[in-house]
Order: sequence, then C-alpha cells, then structure tokens
Amino acid sequence: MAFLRTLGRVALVVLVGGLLAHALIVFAPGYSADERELDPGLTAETREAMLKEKSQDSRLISSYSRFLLGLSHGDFGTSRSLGRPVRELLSDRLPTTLTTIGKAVVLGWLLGLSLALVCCFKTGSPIESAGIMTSNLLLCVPAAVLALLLLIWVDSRATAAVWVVALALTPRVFRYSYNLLRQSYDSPHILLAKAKGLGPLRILFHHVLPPAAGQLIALAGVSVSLGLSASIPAEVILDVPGIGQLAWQAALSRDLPLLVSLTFFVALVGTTANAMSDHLVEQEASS
Amino acid sequence: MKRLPEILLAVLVLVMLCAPWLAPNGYEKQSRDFIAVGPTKDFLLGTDALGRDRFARLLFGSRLSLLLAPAAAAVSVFLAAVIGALAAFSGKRLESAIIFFSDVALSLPWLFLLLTIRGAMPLDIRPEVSIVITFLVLGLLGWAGPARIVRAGVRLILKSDYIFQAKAMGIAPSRTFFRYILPNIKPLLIAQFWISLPVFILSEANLGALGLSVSEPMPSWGNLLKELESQTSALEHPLANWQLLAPIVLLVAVVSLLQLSQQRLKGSS
Amino acid sequence: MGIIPVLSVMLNVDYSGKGRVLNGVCLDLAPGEILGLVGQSGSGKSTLALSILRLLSFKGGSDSGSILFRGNELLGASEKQMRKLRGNQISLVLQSPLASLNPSMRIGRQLFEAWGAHSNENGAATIMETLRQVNLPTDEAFLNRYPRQLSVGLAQRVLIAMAVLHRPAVLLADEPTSALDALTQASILDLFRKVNREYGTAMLFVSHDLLAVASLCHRIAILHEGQIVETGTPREIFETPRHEYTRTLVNAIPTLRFETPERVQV
Amino acid sequence: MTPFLLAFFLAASPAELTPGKIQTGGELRFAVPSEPKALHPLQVTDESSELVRYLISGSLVRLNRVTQKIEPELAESWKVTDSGLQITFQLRKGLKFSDGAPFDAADVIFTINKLMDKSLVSPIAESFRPAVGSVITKAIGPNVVSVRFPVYVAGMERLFSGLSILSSRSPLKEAAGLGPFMVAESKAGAHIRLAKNPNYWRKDASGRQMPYLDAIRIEFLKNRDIELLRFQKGEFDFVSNIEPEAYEKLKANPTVTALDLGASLDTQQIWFNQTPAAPIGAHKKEWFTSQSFRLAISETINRKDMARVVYHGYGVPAVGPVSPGNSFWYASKLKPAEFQPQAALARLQKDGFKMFGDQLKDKQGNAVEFTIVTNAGNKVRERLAAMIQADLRQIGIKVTVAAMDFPSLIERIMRTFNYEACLLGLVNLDLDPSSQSNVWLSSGSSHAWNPNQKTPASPWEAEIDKLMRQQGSEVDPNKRKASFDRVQEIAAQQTPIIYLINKHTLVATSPKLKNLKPAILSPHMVWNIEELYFAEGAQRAAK
Repeated sequence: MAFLRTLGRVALVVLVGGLLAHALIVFAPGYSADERELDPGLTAETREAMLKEKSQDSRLISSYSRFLLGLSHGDFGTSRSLGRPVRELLSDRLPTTLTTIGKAVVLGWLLGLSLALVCCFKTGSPIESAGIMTSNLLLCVPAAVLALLLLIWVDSRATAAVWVVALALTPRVFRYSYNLLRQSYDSPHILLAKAKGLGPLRILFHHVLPPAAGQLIALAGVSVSLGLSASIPAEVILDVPGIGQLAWQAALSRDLPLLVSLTFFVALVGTTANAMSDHLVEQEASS
Repeated sequence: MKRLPEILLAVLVLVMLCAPWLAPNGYEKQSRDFIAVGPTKDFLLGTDALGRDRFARLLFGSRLSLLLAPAAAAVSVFLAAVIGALAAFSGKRLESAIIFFSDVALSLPWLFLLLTIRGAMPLDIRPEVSIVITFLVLGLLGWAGPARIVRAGVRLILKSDYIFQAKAMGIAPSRTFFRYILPNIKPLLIAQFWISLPVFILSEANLGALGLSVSEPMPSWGNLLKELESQTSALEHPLANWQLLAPIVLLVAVVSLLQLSQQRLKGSS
Repeated sequence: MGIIPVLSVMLNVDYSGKGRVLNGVCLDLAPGEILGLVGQSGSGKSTLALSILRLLSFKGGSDSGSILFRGNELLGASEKQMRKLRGNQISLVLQSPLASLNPSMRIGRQLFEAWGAHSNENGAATIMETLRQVNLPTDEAFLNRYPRQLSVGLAQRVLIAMAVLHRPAVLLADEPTSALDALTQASILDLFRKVNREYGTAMLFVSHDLLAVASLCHRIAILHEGQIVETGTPREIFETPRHEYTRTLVNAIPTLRFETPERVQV
Repeated sequence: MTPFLLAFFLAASPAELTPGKIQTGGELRFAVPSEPKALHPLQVTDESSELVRYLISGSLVRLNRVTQKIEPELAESWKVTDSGLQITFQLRKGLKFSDGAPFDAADVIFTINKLMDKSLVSPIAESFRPAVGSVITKAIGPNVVSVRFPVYVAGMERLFSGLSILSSRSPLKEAAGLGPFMVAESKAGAHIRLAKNPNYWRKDASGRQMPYLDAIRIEFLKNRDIELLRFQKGEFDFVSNIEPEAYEKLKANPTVTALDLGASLDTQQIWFNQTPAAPIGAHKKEWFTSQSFRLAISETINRKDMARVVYHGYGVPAVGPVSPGNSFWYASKLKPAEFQPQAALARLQKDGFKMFGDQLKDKQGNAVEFTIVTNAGNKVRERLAAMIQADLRQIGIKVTVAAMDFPSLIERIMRTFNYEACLLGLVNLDLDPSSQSNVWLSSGSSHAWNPNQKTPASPWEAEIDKLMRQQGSEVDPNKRKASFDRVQEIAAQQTPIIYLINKHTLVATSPKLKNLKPAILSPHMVWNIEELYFAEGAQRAAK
C-alpha cells in the first residue's frame, strides 16, 4: 500500500514536472527560432514549414496531451534537433551516464567520507583545517578547469567525467557527513566506547557509523540526484556522449520532445531516490 | 591572533572598497599595446586578452560577487529553512504538498525561466541590474534541495525533550517554530550556506554561455574564473600563467576565512 | 598515609569557551578505596573523570598538572598506552546508561567487544560470571537484546558489568545513579559495594548526591569552584564540616518530618 | 630561435606536405564540433553532415578547393548550351557504387527527381527547385545526361559539385555511395567511422587503387581545448579552424606543423536594425536609416586593432561581403573603411549631433546609445563587441552589449525585430555571389537589416536588386563580376552591414600526414581525401 502510494506520487511528480517543463520551454524566448533560418540558401516556403511545426506546440494542453498519448504507446516523440526518436537517443546514452554517475557516486563518497573521517580524527589540528580547505577548494574550482586539468593526466574522457562528477560530490558528502560524524562522535556511547579502551577503527565501524547509517543512506539517495545534475557540465565540457550532453544540446536548440522526455527522466530518478531516502529515514526513526 | 580571520577579511573588504584608488587603470580600459602580458609594475596580475588590467578586474569583480553571491545563498537558505521547517512542523497534508513541490522543482529545467526573465528585461538594462536579478532568481530557485535536508533535521529536533517541554508549557506553535526550531537548525543552514556560496558564484559563470551572466565589460568572479578554462588548455603548463589562478585563490581564501570566523563565533558562544 | 595511592591527581583544566574549570585539584585514591567526589552541577566533576582517562579533548578542554596511575604519569602518555589502560586498568561508568550503550549493537556483542578490547582469550566464562555478579540474566535471549529493550536499571548493570570485566584497579563512576529511581539507585549502590568488595576495585564516585555518596564511600572530597575545599570520612564531613560550602551542602539535606502542612483556607 | 629549431620549421613548411613515396593503409583521425544530423546525402543542413557527405558520396563535378575551379569527377566532361539553360554531362563508364551496384544516367535522373520533393529541407535541394517551372532531366544515352532549367542559372555546373548521386537500383538506397569512403560504424554522440570504399572509381597515375587510407574516424568534440590537447598527444592527425591564440601556441610546438592559409571567406559583421516595424524608438530608427550615421560608426571602429588584438594578426580588416580569399569575386578596388574617429565625429556633427561633455546627443537632444546583441559563449565575438564598445566611447557613444543564446538571438533578429544592432559572423561556403542573393535582394529573408520588403525601401536597395538580378542572368563571368563589384561598392558606401574582419584560416597537422593540400574552403584538409597517406611506419592500425 505504502509502495503504491509512493509510486503514485512519483508518477504525479513526473506528470506535473513534464507539464511545467513544457510550459517553461514553449514560453522561453527563442522557442520558435531555428538555427537553420540563418542559412541564406533556404527558400521562404521551407521557412514557413519549419515555423508551422513549432507553433503547434504553443497550445500547451493539447500538445502535452498529445505527447502523453504517444508516451502511453512507448513513443517519446522525435527529437527536433537530431531528427531521431527520443527513445533511441535515451537508450543510446543512458548506459554512459548511469555508469558515470554510478562510479562517481562511489568515488565521491569514498573521498568525501574519508576526508570527513580524517578531519574527525584530527579535530582541532591543522589537518582538520586543511581538510576543510580542500573541500572548499573543490567547491570553488569550476568544473571546466577541473576537467581540463584532469585530461592532462587521464587519457579517457569518460574517466575524466567520472572524476569531475566525483569531485563535485566530494565536498557535499564531506560537509554533511562531517557534521553527522561529529555529532555521532559527541554522543555518550562513544565516550564509553573510548573508555573501554577500544581502538579508533573499531569505534568508527561499530559505534560511529552504524547509528549514523540511516542518515548517510539518505544522503546517498540525494547524491544520486546531485550526481545527475553535476554530470551535465561534466559531459558537456568533456564531450562524453551521455544524457547530460544531450540535455544541454536539447536546451540550446529548444528541442521540446527531447527536453520534456529528459525532464521525465530527471524527475523519475530524483523523486525515486528521494522517496527511497525518505523511506529509509522513516524506517530508522521508527525502529 | 585569534581574530586573524576577521582581520584578514576586513583587510580584503577594505582593499575591494578602495578598488578605484588601488587600481587606477579601471576595469574596462583597454591597453591595446599590452595584450595578455604577465604581471608588471603597472599591471600587478597582468592583462587579459583585450589588454585590461586583471588586478583591477579582480578587485571590481570581487565587489560584485562578494555582495551578490552571499545574498543569493542567504535567500535560498532562508527559503529552504522556512519551507523545510514548515514541512516537518505542519500537518501531514501540507508536508506532502511541500515535498511534492520540491520534487517537481528539482526536476524542472529552470534555465528556461532565467532565459525568459532575461528576455523580458529591456535590452539596454544596466549590467549591474541584470546581474542582481539573475542572482536573485538563482537564490529563489535554490530552495528545493536544501529544504529536504532541513526537513529531516527539524524532524529530529521535534523528537527532542526541549520541544516536548515547550509543548508541555503550552507555548504556541508559531513561537515554538520560530524560537525553538529555527534557531536549532542553524548548523544545518550554515553548512548549506557554505556549500551554496561558491556554487552560486560558479553558476553565474556557467550561465555566461547562455548570456545570462554579467555582460561586457563588467567583471565578476564568475567570468574571471571562466578565463581559466581556455588558458589551462594544456597547451601550456597550468601554472605557466599563475596570475590567472588569483580569482580561485581569493575565492577559496574568502570562503575559508568566513568559515573560520563563523566557527570561532560558534565556539565562543 | 603509608599506602601508595593507586591514583594520584594534581590537575588544572581549561575549556576554550569557559575558561578555567578545575584549578589545582589534588586527589589521591588508595587501592580498594571508594572516594566520593561531591559538588554542584557544573563544578567540573565529570571533567575530572574525563581528564584522568585522557578523553578531555572529546569535550574540547585542555589540562595541565599531573595524573599518576600506579606511579606512571598519564599526562604525557601516548594514545596507544592510554588505550591499553582504558577499560582494562581504569574504567568508566556514565550517568545516562541508555545513551551510553550503542543503540545499534546487541548487548552481548557490546560485552564481548569490551572483553576483546584487552584480551584474546575466550571471555565467555568471565562475562557470564560477571553478569551473575551484577545480578543480570545470562541467557541468550538477554544477550540478544538491543539497548532500547532494556530498562534503565538493567542498562546500568550492563554498563557496570562491562566496566569491571577486566577487574580494573580503578573505576570512575560519573553520576551513575542520578538518572535512577530510588529503588534502582539503592540496588546499584549495593552493586558498587559488592564490586568493591569482591574485586577490590578502587572507585572514584562522582555525584551531587551527598547522601548516596556518604552511604557508599570511604572518603568524600568536596569540589567547589574548581577546587577541592575539603576531604574527609563521611562522618567528618557530616559532623564536623570545616568549609563554609560543605556546611551549606550538609544543611541542604532534607530531614524527614511528618508534619501535616497546614491547609490553605480557600 | 635557435638554428636547430629554425631548421625544423623550414623543414616543416608546406613544401614538406607534397608527396614522397606513397604508403597505403592506416586510419585518419580528426574531430568535428558536432554530430552529423543527417546521413542522407540530400538532406544535409549542417557542417558535419556536409563533411561526411563529401567523404562518402560522389558528385558529377568537384570544386578544386585550391584553384577554386570546377573539375570533372563522375562526369568526364560537360557542356552548357541553350544560352545557359541546359547542361549535358558525359559520365564515366563502368563505375560502381560502394555495394557493387552499377552507375549510369538513370542514377543521375533518379537523384535529381528526388530533389524535387518539396519536403526535403536542404540548401542543395532548394537550389534545384526553381520558383517557376520545373527542372527536366533526360538520358541521352546510358552515359549521357542533360539537365534543363526553366530559368537561367548563373554558373550552373557549380550546383552539381555539391550534389551527391544516389543509386536508383541499390537495395541499400541512399547508403550506397560513389565516394572514396563509406560508413562503417556510427556511435551516437561519440564518433563515426568510415571505411575505404573498395569500389571507388579513382586510381592514381601509377594505376594504384585509391584512396590510400584504410579508414577515417571522426570524433564529435565540441570542446576545442580538448581537441587541441588530443591533437598534440597524437590522437588526432589534424585540426582546422584554430583560434589565433591556440595557433600561436601550436606554432611553438615542434612536433606539429601549423599553417596559416590566409584570409578565409568568413566574415564578422555588425548591422543596425532598419526594419520599419521594429519596436524601437523613432529617433533610433532615424539614426539607423541614416547613411552618415552608419558610416560614422564604421569609421570609428578600429579594425586594425581588432585584427591585432583579437586575432593576433591572423585576420584582415574586411572590405565587404567578399573576402580576399575568394580570388575571383573579391573587389580588389575597394579599401576597408579608414579608422578616423575625428572625421566620423565631424560627419555626425554635420547632421546635428553634438557633444555634451563626454556624451554625444542628436539634434533632438537624445543621448546616442544603443545595444548590440550577439550570441553568448563566442569568445571572439564577445571581445569584438567589447572593442567596439571602447572605440565608440571615444566619440561619446555608449554601447551596451547584450549576449544571448542563439535561439533567443534568432528570434529577435528574424521574428520580433526587437533589437538595435547585431554582431554576428557569417560562414560562407560558396564562392559564387548567387548564393548570397537572399542577403542582397530587398525581398530576401536574409536581408538582415530590413528583410522581406515588398518594394525596396531606398533607391540604393532598388539598385542592388537590379544589379543582383543582372549578375544572375548574365552568362559571361566577367560581366557578372562587374555587376557584383558594383553591388559591393554600393554596400561599402551605404554600409547597411558594417563588415569588420576576415579571419585567416589556421590549421595544424601532424607531419606524418602526407599529400595534404589545405585550403581555405571547407573541407579544408580532406577535400582531396583520396590522395592523403601516412608517412612510412606512421600508419595507425585501423581497428
């Protein structure tokens, strides 16, 4: 029952998100423009035809329901800028992005969490300040600069993209888990564990992490959405053929069917991750 | 020595306020005979591709970004605090409505709203005004993610004894909300603030590709950082033009100094 | 006193936010002795216990002076050396038993963990014996419980069992009975006496409850404004208090009087 | 520079690009900025598709990118008759498509009939669709084809150089080609791989089968910095259209050969909105329609500084719509507008403009200020805009620069006309001025400053209309040139479009790649793809 309710909520978010995205795109400036129009070789007739195609979409509700109707047959429409079925485009690029995000989330967590742990072990020492500075530095360096620097050492653009997304996640994971771990370390049972003479690793893995696990998992859910949004600049800068790059191209060419489909995808992934984390937090709270 | 962060910050602010005197070249003067030169006596950080004094651009750009990015971060964190706390504190129905809207908000391509707003502004609007609006909108749009985190935090607080105590004393819910809940999620909000500060500065730069950032010839931290991207192009050693790193160094320094002073304040309170 | 104290403390403690909390506190603990440390809330009693275990950084304090345990200076000891002492030679029992147990770990595992921290041998026999000593069940079902499934009194017993597993020379008890009801408090105090008797463990019993301390301890030290103002046997403290503050404390103890309060006329 | 390095540079001069001993095999690798949008040779609208089309298909004639002359390709010869209305091609015999299907007159007829489909959107298709009447294609023999147009088309054979011949018989349909390569593998968003066409018709002088290369791998890479980085690592064999800053750095790298091919056909330009319906102030419309105002602005822009600062010297001040790189059509008589701000100011003052302090005002007292719109994210254009800003400031004109993304910009300049001035670049692919008629005819939709006019808004626009029609109906190329020279002259006098700079075409290649004949016309490096080969031992194995 709870599962069905969650499913319904996700579906509703996706539908409403799609409609709003549709409206945002159609009413944005340049929606009816087409880069091909600048070509002096085109005749007036062709221009007319291109215009007509796009002006249909400005009748919001009817065109959105047309889109949904197509969707119910598994048809996401055809991308206007790339001239290919959206479903094909998505299925071509999905694996790339999912692999990137998957690896990046793991890597980002490893880095962020270990940085947080180092800082927790060395509270008050210069090492802690250095850790905080490192996370600030990662927040402050533009993704493009990071990407170009990485390419000097890493040959593969896909690997570089993983690192860019991971390094974007690291400071966020660090900030929250650092706060969380500090809190955890401040609780009396940790004091007692120390008084028992337990080693720092044992305390970490048996006394600090398990109680914080629920919240860390919640954060992990959110970091999937974070990774998704960080993958857009990473893929654009590094020309990695994934969803992020596709989204950027679609935005620049006001490719309505593609953009609405991508909104669906982002809403689906984001809302599902959030629902999952909510569920875990709730479980943690009720147990 | 304990006040060092504050002193350094004050010095930085002072330097930026004195920009017109410290950098007499101004940020838009093009010295076309000195294109992309390295640091000299006249140009402390060298010049950019149009022969403009980088040092001046850094100072003037800092004034803009140092004012606007924290403002945007504050706006988004404030919204997140109120909305997130309200979600946790209010009834089931309002809570699920808020969660619903935050989910929707997180998945929308807000870029198009920014484009629309920019498109609706008159063309000859002053760059300062347009950038203020851009930052403001960025701040207004940034509530959804942090609001979820705030909500989780408030729910923890709601279980605590002092909220129970407050209820037992018959304190009105609104007062409980503003006096007992909001002050206690401060650490969460502060963490969020520090994360979003550089993020807003960088998103301003990234919006440049869509013409939504500050326009020529105004400098901002965003477009100064952007300069790094083409220059690091690995055609040279990234440190060959160290003066280009100045904006990053300054940004990291300011963010860290602000954090240090805030931590110290927290420690002594 | 001719006996060499097992623990000898001379201590100053500062907190970064609050300034000096302990100012030249001197204490000696003889082997097998129970020393009560009494003071107001916030007088630095818990700080002292933490400092002895070298866990003060946990609360953000810094200390100076000298802590001699069996003649060895602890203030300069390395973390590694300290870890060997903690829970083994010097152990700790805290005020809120339920919060002091790891909520996500079964009781049994926490006991075995405490044993395993200082011994490679199979501790099952010792653990069962200790559990019996502190009047706890030893069955599987009990050991499989989580802390939230225990009452406060049981939890405190578990904590005490854990603290004495290795038959420590010194037990630091930080307000171990403050959170308990009168009956439980009495039984826990009994337990401390028993532990002291059976194992000869010296105890530093920190509390604000003068009566409880008096019933348990061989000697009492009064802590006031960061200094020990008076030390003596319970009798001395109650009958001939020397310091002004001690007198206030003693006088504040309610005595039983069975007078019916006058009814208020409405 | 040390003598050693100098010797190296001399050795790596263009002379080195001419052949030594020809080696076959190897995979050529390079990058294009975007993914081809259409692999159907007749539906090409974008640059990347055009490049792939060029490599995989054959046309009746080919434009030699270096001599800028039309040469025989699938047709051995051709003849224009009937005062320029008809063209007859003599086709080569025995040619085969990549899948083995034979090639003859039927395929040419099939292809041209396909073009008549009104739903095909592509410049090449549209140029074959006359406004009145229809194109008649006839087979005179199995290897002779005649094509007849209802109206005169200037430089008719030129049209056929961009027309890929499709097979009428092959089961592969448009995927069968006559070009040196064929599509082997295409990975969406990442790369496309072309393999040698075993049936390619051309053999070299010694009878060896061309092309020499086994394969081509074209990666889609928008980021130029990454492209350059990978080029220097040897992952790409050449880069074209390099920006001046990067070119200077590449020149300093002894392991690659950087070449300056001279002025390209591309222009950067700025124009004022003269559309009567534009939602801008009446006083501004008055400035923008005034010749002396436009001329004054043009004279206040320091083009030499632009070439020096923005292009690092790899650009020349532009004269007009035709670049000096277009050897035949360039109007060599014309000179770029002189930089003379004081004369410009005097010119404005004659029209009643006055300086108040450091602010210029018109005779009604309106401060002279306007906004230039341009597309965001283009470094060069943003710099040009900033320079114009600084230049015009000298005569008291305040310029605001509004950069916006391309769709927003197009909407403004082609739909709503809600702009004052626009700075844009134009990439010219065609040498012939007929391709620009949409720009110069006042009824044209690309008549940037005031498009789609019913009747010419000014006498000079009427004159340009007349001249453009004249050059379009003339057979004699020299007479055509005279007409178009006059158009350029009027354009220079009236400056409806202020031409700024023709940038140089800058390329760089690995010295291992031989037989290159780089040209300013696209596809700059691979227009003679069948002749390219790798130096001995430098072939990269084709995977």
